[in-house]
Amino acid sequence: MPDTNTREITFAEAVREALAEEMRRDARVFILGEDVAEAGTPFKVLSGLVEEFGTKRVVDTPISEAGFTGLAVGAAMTGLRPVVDIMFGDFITLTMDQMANQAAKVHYMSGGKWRVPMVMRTTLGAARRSAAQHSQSLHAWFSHVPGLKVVLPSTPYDAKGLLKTAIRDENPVVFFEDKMMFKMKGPVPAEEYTIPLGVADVKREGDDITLVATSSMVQVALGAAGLLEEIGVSAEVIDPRTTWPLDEKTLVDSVKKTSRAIVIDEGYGRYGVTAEIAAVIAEGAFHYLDAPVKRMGAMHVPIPFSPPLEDVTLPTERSVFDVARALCNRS
Amino acid sequence: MPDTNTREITFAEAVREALAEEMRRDARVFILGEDVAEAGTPFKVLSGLVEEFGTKRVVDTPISEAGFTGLAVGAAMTGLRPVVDIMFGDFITLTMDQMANQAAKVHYMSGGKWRVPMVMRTTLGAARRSAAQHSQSLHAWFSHVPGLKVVLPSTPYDAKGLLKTAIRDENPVVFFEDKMMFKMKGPVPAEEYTIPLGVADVKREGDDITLVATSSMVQVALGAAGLLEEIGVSAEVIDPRTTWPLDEKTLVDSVKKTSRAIVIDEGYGRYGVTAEIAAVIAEGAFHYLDAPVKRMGAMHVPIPFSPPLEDVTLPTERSVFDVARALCNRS
Amino acid sequence: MSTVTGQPNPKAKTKLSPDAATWLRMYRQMLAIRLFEEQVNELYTRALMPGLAHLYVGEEAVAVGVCEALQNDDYITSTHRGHGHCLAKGASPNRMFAALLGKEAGYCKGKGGSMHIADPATGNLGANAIVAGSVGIATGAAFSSKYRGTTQVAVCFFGEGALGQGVLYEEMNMAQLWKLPVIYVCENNSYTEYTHCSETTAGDMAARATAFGVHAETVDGQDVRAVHDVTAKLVERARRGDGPAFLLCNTYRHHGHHVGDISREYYRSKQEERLWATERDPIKLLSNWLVANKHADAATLDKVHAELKSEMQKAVEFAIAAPYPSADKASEDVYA
Amino acid sequence: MSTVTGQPNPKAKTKLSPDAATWLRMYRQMLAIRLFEEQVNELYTRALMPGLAHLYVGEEAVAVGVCEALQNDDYITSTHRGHGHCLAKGASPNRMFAALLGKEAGYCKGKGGSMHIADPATGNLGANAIVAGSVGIATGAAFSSKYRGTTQVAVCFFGEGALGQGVLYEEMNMAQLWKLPVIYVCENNSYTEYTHCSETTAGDMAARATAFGVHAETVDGQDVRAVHDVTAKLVERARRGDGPAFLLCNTYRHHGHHVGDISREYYRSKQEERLWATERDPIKLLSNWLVANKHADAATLDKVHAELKSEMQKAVEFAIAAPYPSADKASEDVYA
Ligand SMILES: Cc1ncc(C[n+]2csc(CCOP(=O)(O)OP(=O)(O)O)c2C)c(N)n1
Ligand SMILES: Cc1ncc(C[n+]2csc(CCOP(=O)(O)OP(=O)(O)O)c2C)c(N)n1
Ligand SMILES: [Mg+2]
Ligand SMILES: [Mg+2]
Repeated sequence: MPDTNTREITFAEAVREALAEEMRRDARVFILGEDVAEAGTPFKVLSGLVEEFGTKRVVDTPISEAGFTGLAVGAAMTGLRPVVDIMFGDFITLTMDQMANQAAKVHYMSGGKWRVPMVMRTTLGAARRSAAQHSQSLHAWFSHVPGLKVVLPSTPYDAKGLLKTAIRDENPVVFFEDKMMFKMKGPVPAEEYTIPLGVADVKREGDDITLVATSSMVQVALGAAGLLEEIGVSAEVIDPRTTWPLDEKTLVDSVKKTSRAIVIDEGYGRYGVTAEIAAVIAEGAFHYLDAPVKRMGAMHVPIPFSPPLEDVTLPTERSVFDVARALCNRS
Repeated sequence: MPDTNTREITFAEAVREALAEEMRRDARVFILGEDVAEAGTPFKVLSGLVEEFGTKRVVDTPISEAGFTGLAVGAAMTGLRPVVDIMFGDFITLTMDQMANQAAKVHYMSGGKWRVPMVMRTTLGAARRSAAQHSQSLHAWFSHVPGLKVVLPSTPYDAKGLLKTAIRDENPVVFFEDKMMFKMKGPVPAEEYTIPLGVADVKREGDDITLVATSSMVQVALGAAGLLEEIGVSAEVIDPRTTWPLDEKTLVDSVKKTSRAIVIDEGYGRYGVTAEIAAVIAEGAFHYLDAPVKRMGAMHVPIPFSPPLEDVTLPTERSVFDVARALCNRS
Repeated sequence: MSTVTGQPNPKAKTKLSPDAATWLRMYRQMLAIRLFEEQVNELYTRALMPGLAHLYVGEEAVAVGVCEALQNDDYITSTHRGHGHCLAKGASPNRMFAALLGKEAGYCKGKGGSMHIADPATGNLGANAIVAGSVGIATGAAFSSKYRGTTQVAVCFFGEGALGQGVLYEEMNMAQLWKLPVIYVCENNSYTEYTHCSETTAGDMAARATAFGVHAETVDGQDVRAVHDVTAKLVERARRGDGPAFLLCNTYRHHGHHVGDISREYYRSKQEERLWATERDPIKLLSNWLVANKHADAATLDKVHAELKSEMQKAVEFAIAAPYPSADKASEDVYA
Repeated sequence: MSTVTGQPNPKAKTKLSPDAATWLRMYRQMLAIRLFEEQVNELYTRALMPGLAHLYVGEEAVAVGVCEALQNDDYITSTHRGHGHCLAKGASPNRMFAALLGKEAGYCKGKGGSMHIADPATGNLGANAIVAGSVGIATGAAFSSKYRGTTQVAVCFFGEGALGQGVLYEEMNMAQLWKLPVIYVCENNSYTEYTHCSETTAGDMAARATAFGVHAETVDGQDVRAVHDVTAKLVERARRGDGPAFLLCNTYRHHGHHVGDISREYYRSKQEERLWATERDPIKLLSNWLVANKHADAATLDKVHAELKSEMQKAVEFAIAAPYPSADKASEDVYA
């Protein structure tokens, strides 16, 4: 990261900057979604864009997630670069046919002739007291579908650099933003940069245990790493940044060094992203592991509304710390 | 399995018998789907049911997968037991909101007050030269959703016993049938029986390696086990039968005995069912494993139409045999 | 159904011409919803409520006019803006507030919150936080009622934003094909979250039902008497086996999309808001009519107001004092 | 667009009154589709074709009447019953057959098969095996055309079964809101797979478009001249910026739902089939008209038939002789 002209901006601002820069650079890029224009989305992530780019390029839609996602597929095939906004990640349920049966397959089914360069931006994450239909982290579904790429930024810096790359990608890319992170600040260079998809980032180096964490869980893992340091355990925190393509080598190499791993992701634990990553590590670092790879995800329940219930469904710094400590045989 | 009065019937007949018996037993059970009545579905699985139960209980729908699945949720909540037919598993894309946001969550969100006792029957499996939108095995998506149960029968016997249990279950259950298996014959008792959900079945006992296989892959695994026997490797073949609930103990215990495992499932390999099962085994049998758990699934590509292409996307007896042989250090 | 204060509804069967007592009961019910929602806003402002809530203030005549035409065992489904529907169908304010605060005593044991009130005892199949998410459920309940041979009717409430969801058309098609006793009540308050319906809705709203052969009516959603009359007819029709109907109610939400939506001038004018709050307020319109027609005098109405106010106050206190569920409850109720 | 035999279409711009040569070209094109499909049936019967195919026989006037009103760079999307649309938009029979046999020389390099013919060179965005699966794609292409400031029109073909899919209504709503140049061509052949449309479709088909403000027309889908005339008007309208249209074409498939659907009497009568094959066959209707109006004599038409027959024969031979892709191609083209 160049450290000249680096400012502290929020995650939301980083996303907005990425969009604005790409829209200035490429007239084909446009935004499509519910309440994206004057309202700038309920999270205000897009505030100001319609003022600069007009309603031709920042398009308010009806509440038709399947419909406008499908429309974006066709627009992408015929020369545009849509960025679709799905307000809550829970609503991707409505877009699965357009994404999995259309967007993901058009290129292959046409023998490589048609392309679908589109981005779907959506959210993940619980802890907002929004209950079961507004709190899910469903990125495992898209990660399972060949033809899609899936991005999970965890810092303002990553969000900006990865989103710009996603917009320039020739394929359908799904970009998940943690709702709780929009106001988080971090350093972002003023000069332009991009981050390639498929390259994991070592968020913290360490020797004793690898914490593989995605999106919202990266801060949790870093917090746990801080607690572990206090008991003399040096944790490495790695953020894959994209679940597909997946940077297996960086993950496996880290575990070969540390011999222990926990995979932490906010999706449901069962049949989720942690399973794939744990399986990759367990296979790739088989001869180096001193303990089984542990997985931590959302409790396998619909997310409850009540604060004391919701709070126990998610991995926390403390719970990660506890699992790590046990794994390292410290008491 | 009681062996008196056991007949050889096809998988399709077993499904039909289960439905007919449950419909006779319980007037609340009805069938809803496209071309289910006079046509008995394109696969003819339901032939004859409308003649016995009439169009009130075997209901042809418009081509509205989301619509009739949603309707089934409401019918289930208010005293009926719908069995929804989704012709090809590829079309579950259209039902994800109804299944994941409604059916799966109603019970929990209502604090346990409403129930959704419904079954969705659908298909999985490639190799029919039907191309990318009619060949997928997407059961990993449903397995990821708390509140749903997921069943993957691999024999006529299992199909009948599990479907009867699914219909009697108080929860939404998704039942995946392999399209290529409908004509496969197997022994099925004439007397009534049911099979509990969440109990794996050892399809073949062995000592040297565990092949965990689901649905269409069970026959493949059994075939591979036969080939392995020829080179002196004794393979145990275990069919979990349900991905949720998952009978972890049976799987882990087997691998504790054999020390080696391959997990084989026809879904896409990445972020699929094999990942969860492999992770469960790698953790549960950590101290017993002599080699990494291997995973075999569909190649991570949309299923191609052309026979020579489609054929290489799926695990085969031979490819399972090869992986197993290498894992057991035989040459 | 019961009124908000718990008296059983004396009607054995829908009456087409309600008497003064009925209008007064509707007045009480509308006012109860209004005062309930004012308390919700308070709870939010005082940071006592987790999350957000979508207030029904201004739209009370729809829920009350419709639900008064239903029996207790008729079904409703509701939306993110659902408190009014639930109360009108007979929910208790105590347990509603407790639900909103995530307390164990609440409907749904704290698991659902503001957007997921459900209650089998009053035929409430549940509020739904997915726009149009309950259209299938309501249609399925009507299917079930017909299949089981009861005369239960299902009412599906949704905002005009739900007209954007394709599943609505899939359901209306099946409802009409199979003549299901379901009434789709579209609450057209002109806005989705922050976008006017003219930007999201082409053609004619009611025609979207008639295109599927579904009988449609349009009514002034601020006039509880009109809403009730037309609903009573549609309910009779549905019970008779004549099939589904679509009822378009033109209405308005006084508050923002949710309690936190305070600065609204970028999407609608203060003047417009003022107009609806003064000239078109459903409670004022009814109280004026009650007084003008000598069905009630000002003192009676004031007394109702005072009673309800204290009832709501007590309900809030009940909810605040109620305990949270213990954390181990999180993993219960996933499977039946 | 090109005709099936590869001659470039001489029209610089849609003409509203085609001359005899044009009608003759349409005749040739319809017959080409008919003969193509007969070969497909042969290939299936002789077990030379992997999988199944859905024949367009009987519906040729729709694809040809519509596509003749389009330019090469206008877009179409197609369905599982898509061979006719693709040929009418200019696809080569050689590469079509090769695609159906899974050969490398086929459209899509053998990856798509019968249900996924796509071809950027002729504006074919692709056939789609999901019912209504391409409605979004076509609407998006129209959005793109308007955004980019071209006059390209997108035509979305689908069967009346697609009226059951909610996404169609979502797209029509946006198309009308944004006045997109898209024409939804509904091929009503009265059946989905094995179910009559009266069992699946409530209300009025065309009203399902007008409810969204979308201009709708209904036409005899067996009369290629009528289909062409009305399409030409709708295309002009769309190019002018007047927005989307819905064209309901009443037609019939002579064969089963797919090549393997042989015993059909449980869902439709032989008598009905016979009627459509004899009295309502689009090719016969046109040839009768051509001869009656002295635009062509029987000998000319016979010659066309003979030419096409040999062309199709050669195309099939080409496809049979063409090599399969090598197995390593399976993992190519997943990502661009
Ligand atoms: C499928 C879906 N898309 C988007 C949302 C986010 N959302 C919640 S309420 C709302 C607006 C609803 O408008 P309307 O249906 O008119 O109801 P109103 O709020 O006006 O009562 C939106 C877009 C959602 N909850 N579900
Ligand atoms: C979403 C979806 N549901 C079901 C199917 C299975 N299916 C294939 S074709 C068909 C019938 C289509 O009928 P129609 O749209 O009228 O087209 P036609 O075959 O008559 O040309 C069905 C149900 C499918 N391909 N996609
Ligand atoms: Mg509204
Ligand atoms: Mg049809």
